[in-house]
Amino acid sequence: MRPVARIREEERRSPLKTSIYLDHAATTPLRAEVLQAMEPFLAGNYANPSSIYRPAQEARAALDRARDLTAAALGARSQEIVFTGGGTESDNAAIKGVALASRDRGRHVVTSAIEHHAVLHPIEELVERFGFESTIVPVDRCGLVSVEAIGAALRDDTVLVSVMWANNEIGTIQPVEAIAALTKARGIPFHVDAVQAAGALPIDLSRVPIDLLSISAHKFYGPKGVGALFVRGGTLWWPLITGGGQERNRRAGTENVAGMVGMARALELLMEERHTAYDHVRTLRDYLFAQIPPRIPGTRVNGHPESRLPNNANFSFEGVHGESLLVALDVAGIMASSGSACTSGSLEPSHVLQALGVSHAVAQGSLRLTVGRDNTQEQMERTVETLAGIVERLRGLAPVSERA
Amino acid sequence: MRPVARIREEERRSPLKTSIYLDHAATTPLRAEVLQAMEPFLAGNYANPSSIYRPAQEARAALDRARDLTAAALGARSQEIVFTGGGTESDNAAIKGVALASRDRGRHVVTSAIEHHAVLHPIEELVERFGFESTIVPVDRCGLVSVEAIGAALRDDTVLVSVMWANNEIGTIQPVEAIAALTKARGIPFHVDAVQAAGALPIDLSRVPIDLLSISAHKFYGPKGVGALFVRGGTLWWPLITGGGQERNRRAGTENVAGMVGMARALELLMEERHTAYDHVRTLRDYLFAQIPPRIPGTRVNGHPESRLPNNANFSFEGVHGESLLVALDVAGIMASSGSACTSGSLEPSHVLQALGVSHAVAQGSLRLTVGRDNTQEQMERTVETLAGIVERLRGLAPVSERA
Amino acid sequence: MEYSPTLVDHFHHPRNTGKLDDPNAVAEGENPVCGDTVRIEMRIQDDVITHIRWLARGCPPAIAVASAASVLLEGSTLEDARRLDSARLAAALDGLPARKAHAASLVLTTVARALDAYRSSPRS
Amino acid sequence: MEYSPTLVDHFHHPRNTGKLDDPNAVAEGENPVCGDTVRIEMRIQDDVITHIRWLARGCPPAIAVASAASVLLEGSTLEDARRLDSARLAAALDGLPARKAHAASLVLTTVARALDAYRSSPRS
Ligand SMILES: Cc1ncc(COP(=O)(O)O)c(C=O)c1O
Ligand SMILES: Cc1ncc(COP(=O)(O)O)c(C=O)c1O
Repeated sequence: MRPVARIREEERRSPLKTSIYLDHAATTPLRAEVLQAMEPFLAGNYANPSSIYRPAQEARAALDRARDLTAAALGARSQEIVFTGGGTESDNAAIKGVALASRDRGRHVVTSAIEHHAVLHPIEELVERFGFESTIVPVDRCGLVSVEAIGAALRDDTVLVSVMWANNEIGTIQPVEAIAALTKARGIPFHVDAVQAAGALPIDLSRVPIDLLSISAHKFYGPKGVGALFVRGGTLWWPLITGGGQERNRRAGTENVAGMVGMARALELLMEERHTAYDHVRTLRDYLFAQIPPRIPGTRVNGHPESRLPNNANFSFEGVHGESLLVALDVAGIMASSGSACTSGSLEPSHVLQALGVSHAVAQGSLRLTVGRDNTQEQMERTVETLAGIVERLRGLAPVSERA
Repeated sequence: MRPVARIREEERRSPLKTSIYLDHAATTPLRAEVLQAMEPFLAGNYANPSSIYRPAQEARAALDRARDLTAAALGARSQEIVFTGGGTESDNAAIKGVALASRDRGRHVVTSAIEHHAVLHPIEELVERFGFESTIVPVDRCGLVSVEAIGAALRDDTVLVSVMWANNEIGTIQPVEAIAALTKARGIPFHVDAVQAAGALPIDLSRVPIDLLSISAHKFYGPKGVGALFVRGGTLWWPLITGGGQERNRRAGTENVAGMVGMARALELLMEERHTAYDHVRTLRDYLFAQIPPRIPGTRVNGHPESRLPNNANFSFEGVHGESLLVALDVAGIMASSGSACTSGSLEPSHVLQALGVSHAVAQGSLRLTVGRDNTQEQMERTVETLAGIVERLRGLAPVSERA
Repeated sequence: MEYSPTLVDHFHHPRNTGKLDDPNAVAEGENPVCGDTVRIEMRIQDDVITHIRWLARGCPPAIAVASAASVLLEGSTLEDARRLDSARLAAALDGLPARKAHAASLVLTTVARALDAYRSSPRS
Repeated sequence: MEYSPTLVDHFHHPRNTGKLDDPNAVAEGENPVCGDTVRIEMRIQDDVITHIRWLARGCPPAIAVASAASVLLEGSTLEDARRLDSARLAAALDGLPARKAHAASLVLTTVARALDAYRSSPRS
């Protein structure tokens, strides 16, 4: 009995080390190589890169290099990269920045029903506070937005289209290339929230005429509180945060040098490993898809069968409440997330699952498992077994009239 | 000759360690204790605090504790603290947030001529883009804004007053308590940029009716890219960055847990040491004030003789260009800053020195020395000697008609 | 964890689950907003709840509240049972987040409806 | 450092500073915007600049440019001196930031004015 007790105790003390982390869409661990790249600017060179003396110029050079790396990873030019305080800031800056700067030309924006709140809420602000109108284009049952529907939503006074590259809950990949061709032909600025896509898909802005694109470092093994906004040269756009001349007057504030260097290092590693990095997570994710539905009756797969992020799986289990699944998994040492916003105070299931036309009950039973580079096949096997046991137990608790 | 060569080599390799850093108003080193507090959330617990499982709840608890500490250090309540991505973001959020939320009640804002650009530029945006008017109240030759002048600037449609607690270039401390009494009596929201004051002066918001207050962690030995905005309960205000429900819907985006924990630890250390912390820097700074003017003829002290930050000294040396001083000091291993914005691309001296009514030539010769906790008396002595030599050499180079 | 260890324990090892052979007070309730469902079965004798069993579907607090309520109600008089309120349930769970108050309401309403059903047709 | 080591070296150890005893080409120039001032004194003999001295007040590039220019001009013919331009000065300093181009302009204008002054009143 001793060894088990010791394992349990370790698990209690450091659950992230011994447990199974399957919530990489929420955030990812900071890679050791990234922390190592950051350390010289945490513990060593603290100079403000705007100063004149040598350490400051070294910090400035590190920032320049970080910008070059970030640009290279996205197929962009260095001067098109604006460092920000995260994906949400990038989305806010893009949306409010383009829309407000163009409001004399038109006050209509187009987006999809399954965008992240970091896109939907700024658009609501435009509507409620600045006299804009918005068209929220619906998605099909797999979460796909249709290029035709976007095209049909465009008006002469449309000043911005914002569609995410890939969805954070169900992983559906949108046809952003086709939408970009459309918006380019119409001369309408196109913003893409690539917060989930960066790190899971190759992005090459030299090939796709996207005008603005948001990324967030902590989604690809970089630090939290650091992101970037790509703004294609020539885009009419107002900065969100003004003050000092940092980021060439496009995002004021003393630079988080360590954070930016960390994000760039994470992107560099991604580039180096890109030919194999996605295979590992795809294999593990595909195992979940192959095992869970036959093993657990009443399972529904949410999202698109093919056009989806390689690391994303999303299920609903009939008659099982999502939060109960999560708490039971947590007790068993498995960290996952629900598509339901129930946990954050609202009783409503997430707007994403609602937009798919999934019933309330099904949406509430949803479970998102997002795989990462440190996960193993053995962990997947343990996850399937544990999950099957939990679903069975919870279903056994349900009143008879409710049982599946 | 060997030892000297070795010192030189070390100095070349790690100038921040062996040189004299006198630019603490630009940024401060991250304290070892602060980095230590951050490490568990850099290398260890990476969970997103919005998630449900145990490590996430631990991260959430760390954030809550950081918020309590930050509130305690400012004499505020925890729910009045909004964590941000730095001082500039705090200033932008405060100014645009209050003004735009009140624009149906009035479109007039009041500020001082020597605010940081993080305040002045958002106000310019309000004027140029949102139909506001601004009154920029001048300062006297010492950089003091008069309470009467602020009072005289207030109108029935004034919706915001923003005055900094202490200036970043000349260190002048403004009468914010008296201004707060005035704005409170008139029912006008009052924002204070305390980015330089926090860390150098005690701040107690339970005693002063300030409505919004900005701080930035890297100015008090915390990390870069992290700040806070105090928003007093009941203040009409719109968030700058919306999306997820983080910071109780007042600042969306996955939290920079390590950064916030670091800022709170820095404030906690400040509170612990506050009875002695300011004495050390004041003693060193007073030595500079006592030695430099008699030692170097043609020296002018910029700023206020008494009402100034304990760590700030600002001089102009007749007939000497500020940037030449800085480069020569850098070669000698002394890191300082100029009041002139010349170094950042403009030929104009800083708006702060111009607002004091200082002549162009005098403003261009200005030198800011800001002392910190790691500086020593020996360093001050070395600084005075080195500076005297440099000024003499540069003056010797000037055409005769120019010499002081 | 935002839920107390006691709440998680009730969720993980719920007490008194299942059905009774001969209940004389039964009710089923549902929260139409979040879909939580609970069924309570009791055997009441001489004004005392001698046996209680329940089944529930819902979030962890819904299950934990039903479990804690069953422990508090078993052996209690009808008068005491009527006095059970959210505060006592929350205390028995070492705390219940405010946003989950609806879980306690659902169980309490269903208990009350079961007691009403007993009163209106007492089969001792 | 945004300035090259060569530029910093010219700033830190400027060449040919001071005044001449018997200059025959002298000019002083000032940039009214930034206040930089430079004084150039040359001794010209047989269309060759045999001696040159300068004094300057201004930012590091202003001083470094004057120093580099004096090195390039000493010993050069008037024709070559007239051909000196910002590109060659920048090259001699291993680079001059664009925003500091005015430093080179001031020195070049002042040199040209000194040469003009010599032409109009040549005291060989
Ligand atoms: C008075 C003042 N306000 C605002 C700021 C902006 O702070 P940050 O650069 O951390 O965004 C600074 C420093 O840069 C400052 O000195
Ligand atoms: C699709 C998407 N957009 C935007 C964001 C916001 O990024 P952050 O939380 O880093 O600000 C997220 C993640 O939270 C996301 O998944």
